[in-house]
Amino acid sequence: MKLEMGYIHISDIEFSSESKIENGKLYVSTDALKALVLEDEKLKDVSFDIARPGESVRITPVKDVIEPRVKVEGKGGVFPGIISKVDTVGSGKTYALKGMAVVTAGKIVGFQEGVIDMTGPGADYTPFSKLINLVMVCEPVDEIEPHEYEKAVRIAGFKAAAYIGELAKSLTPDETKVYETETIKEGMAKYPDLPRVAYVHMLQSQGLLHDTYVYGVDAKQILPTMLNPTECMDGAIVSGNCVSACDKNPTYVHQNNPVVHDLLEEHGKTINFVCHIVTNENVYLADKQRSSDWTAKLCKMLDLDGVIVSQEGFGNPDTDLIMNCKKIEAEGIKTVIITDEYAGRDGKSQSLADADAAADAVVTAGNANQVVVLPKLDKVIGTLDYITKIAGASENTLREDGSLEVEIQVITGATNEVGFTTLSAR
Amino acid sequence: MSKIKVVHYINQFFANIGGEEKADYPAEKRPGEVVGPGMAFNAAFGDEAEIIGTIVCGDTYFNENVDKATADILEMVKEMQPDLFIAGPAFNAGRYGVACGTIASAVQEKLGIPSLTGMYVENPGVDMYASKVYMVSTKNSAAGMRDAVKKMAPLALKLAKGEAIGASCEEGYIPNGVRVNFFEEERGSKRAVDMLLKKLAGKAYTTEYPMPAFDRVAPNPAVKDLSKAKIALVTSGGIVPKGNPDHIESSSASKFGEYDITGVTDLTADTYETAHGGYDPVYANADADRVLPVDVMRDLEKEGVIGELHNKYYATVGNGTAVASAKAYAAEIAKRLIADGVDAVILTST
Amino acid sequence: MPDMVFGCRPFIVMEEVVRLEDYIIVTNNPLVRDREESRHAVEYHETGIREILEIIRNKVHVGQRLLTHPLSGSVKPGETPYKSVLMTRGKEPVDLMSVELIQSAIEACGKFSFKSEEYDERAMRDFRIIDWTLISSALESADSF
Amino acid sequence: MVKEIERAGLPVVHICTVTPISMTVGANRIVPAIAIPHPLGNPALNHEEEKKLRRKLVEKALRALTTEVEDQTIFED
Repeated sequence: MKLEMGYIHISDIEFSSESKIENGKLYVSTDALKALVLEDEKLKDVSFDIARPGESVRITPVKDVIEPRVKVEGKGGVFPGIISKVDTVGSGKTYALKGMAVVTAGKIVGFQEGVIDMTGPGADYTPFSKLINLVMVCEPVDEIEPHEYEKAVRIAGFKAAAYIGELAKSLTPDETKVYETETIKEGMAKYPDLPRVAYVHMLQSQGLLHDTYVYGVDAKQILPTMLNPTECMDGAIVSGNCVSACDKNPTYVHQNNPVVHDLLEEHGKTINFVCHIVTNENVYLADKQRSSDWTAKLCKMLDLDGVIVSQEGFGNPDTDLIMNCKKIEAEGIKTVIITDEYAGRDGKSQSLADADAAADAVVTAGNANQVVVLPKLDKVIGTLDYITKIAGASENTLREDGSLEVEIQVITGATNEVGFTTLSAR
Repeated sequence: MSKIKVVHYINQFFANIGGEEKADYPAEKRPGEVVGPGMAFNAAFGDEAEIIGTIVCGDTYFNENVDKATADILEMVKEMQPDLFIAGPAFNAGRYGVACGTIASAVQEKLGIPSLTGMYVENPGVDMYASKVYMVSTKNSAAGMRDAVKKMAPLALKLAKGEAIGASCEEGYIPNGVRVNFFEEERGSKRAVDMLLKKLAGKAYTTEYPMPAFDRVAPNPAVKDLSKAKIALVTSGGIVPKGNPDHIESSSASKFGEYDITGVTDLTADTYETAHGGYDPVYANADADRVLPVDVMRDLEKEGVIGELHNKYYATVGNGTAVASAKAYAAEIAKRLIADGVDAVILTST
Repeated sequence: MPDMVFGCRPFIVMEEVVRLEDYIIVTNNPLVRDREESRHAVEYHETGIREILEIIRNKVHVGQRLLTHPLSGSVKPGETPYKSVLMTRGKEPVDLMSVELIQSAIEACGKFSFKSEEYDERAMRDFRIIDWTLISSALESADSF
Repeated sequence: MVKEIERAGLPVVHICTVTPISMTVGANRIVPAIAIPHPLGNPALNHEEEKKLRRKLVEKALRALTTEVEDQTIFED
């Protein structure tokens, strides 16, 4: 399968009467966007804001971060099974707006975390401080249940991102990159001497605020399955997850999955990147057992030599991670896992909830309990309610000078477990 | 600003006194002297710090007189009032490494003076002290002196100034069980791909999070004649005399209990209970024999099936106790059991 | 538990999934009690997060087996005051995996410092809902055949 | 703990309910117990029966101590 990605660099965003992209600048009509978002009767109002790198702005609580993309050639549309009809994506041509994102924010539940600081020490920990963010804060109608609100905001974000992506459809990309992978047989013939490698991608799948969708299917209902590496680039996997800010994968991370991209870089050179396997992280233990059996089985059926396994979220996914690792290693397939740690504020606690000697090659995205002081910023988009009161709290979370003492677990993407950032620990 | 004052500890070999034949050299204070590797440290410190005195001690002397040597050296350090204490580096010299670890952690703990040592990662001193005092990883012989000083001097200065210490791989110290965040050059996914390529090629790679290690110990020979054997009871189920006289904590306990059961033939609800917070205490509190079978052992002793039930039993709280301290308790318990002539142990766990 | 080197263990295969009626829900979440007790066996305890985990542990220690992960969800223990698990009703030989999972869940309580007394009623309600949806997702799996 | 005592040269028998944990901690002679909160008892029995049960377990442990083993061994019966 072959996908040509065209990258259009966005240098700034401005509100305007007409939506368009000109000379790398995105003009957004908030009226048009608002009308689109409020098509959903569960939403009462929406407000828009722009946060640029370096500005004294804090966005919280963040729900999702999405990169606007548009399908230019080939089957299907972006976010298949969600806002485009179900069709296999990942081939043809897709444009992405680089350097920006749509950020959805809003207090879906009373305890939501998720901070993006555009400047200061907090900005170092979130990858999204480097983007120009179009932030939408959605307000629900009264008496709405959290799961309805979550769904409305989730869909609103995708619609907005698709709307903006559509503006780029007739543009000429600043940069083009072609990604191509082979079928099983072709790949074996073409790269007979290269080790066969796959990516086992664990998706959070446990209920409200903890779900991920694959082609619109709730991931807790899937059996582990295979994707072409390019499918995620068209939004085949999206986030419905907004708990555990530091180590959940926003949709942006699924679209730009770094393991997929870094394996594609090596494809045909040092490895044969065979496929992208998705599996879930369910609450029910028999599901964990079955899913890890299946990933190991798929890896074996594909005659793999090596696998990278990534995790999402805190606690019980450690069990899935270790089960996957152990069972895949038991098939004689070399495994590297990516995780993050909860080693306590002092760094002295047991980092993972599970462990095994088979996990002898671990990449860590750092200790999520590490404390950081976030200075007071000039502007807050959203609300500081929860962060100042409770999350990772201590006596002096909100300090006298207005700064916040928090654990980095409240920062969106700080310890991302698909290896999206450079933070680590020893 | 005045220079940071440093006291340096070395063995007889590095003090040019002699090799193994001089290893019984007792601890000696040399105020104002800079000896052997101290010269290299002084050069590396530049204007920031200087060695104000050196303590020399033979390795055999130190290890055969640990308590006295430690006390004497602590006194010497105290008199010189340094801001920083450096021991070694000891490279792969086992007894020197143990001495450096012992004295550096003692100075830090007892005198509150920041301390640093350095040694080869396989030196037995590492296992014993890496979690207690910063220890720079050195090469396995004195040929690595220049490299060792290059890593130790800047870390020593940071410690003396009370600056934040980075992750082990940044600062060059041996991992001490404390996880520290830092930013890598490459993102995690790229590091994972690189690690996988190495693993696939059978090349060496370093995991970023080592799983807790576990080793095995070969079984000891069986007891030949039970009827002459002295058997001891040990439990990780936290059985203590009623009222928990030693105040053993219910989890992450900072001590173990040693209790005399001379004349005790049965544990009852009135006399014994559990201090363990990791399981439902109802059953053990009603009858602690359910965890520590003293009643049955007394019967077997009386019937001559076993020679003797040891008159002391040992109790720990398995729950949440750090592996390192659990190991230390167990080693101490084993030492006492052997000293008391015990032949075999029944260990019960909850 | 003996003072083990955490986690490095031989793997234990979970037994066949139990049928409906064979499990109970143990919870300190009144919403789970109210919503589920007409359909399922519910053992409700009005108590804190650590205490409910200890109650679950004591059941595991005498041979009941966990059917759901006690660290369900990414809401941290202590952050959420509620926890519900599914476990077998009957007693079997003590299950290693259950022992380890519940132990590490209890230990995880100590890693976090939340001030749950400052929650407003809205947050409490949402925690109850989240815990309920987590256990519902497991009930769906448990009852699906 | 069991490993450290064995390391010091004393034969140890580990009475433990979850034998895989006992294997993990490195015990060489292992006797399976009744339940975690009452490894050597069963509150469902009367005192006399319970003591008999305990004696059987302890005798099994003593038999383990008098048996030469080369590797980790679980003494089932």
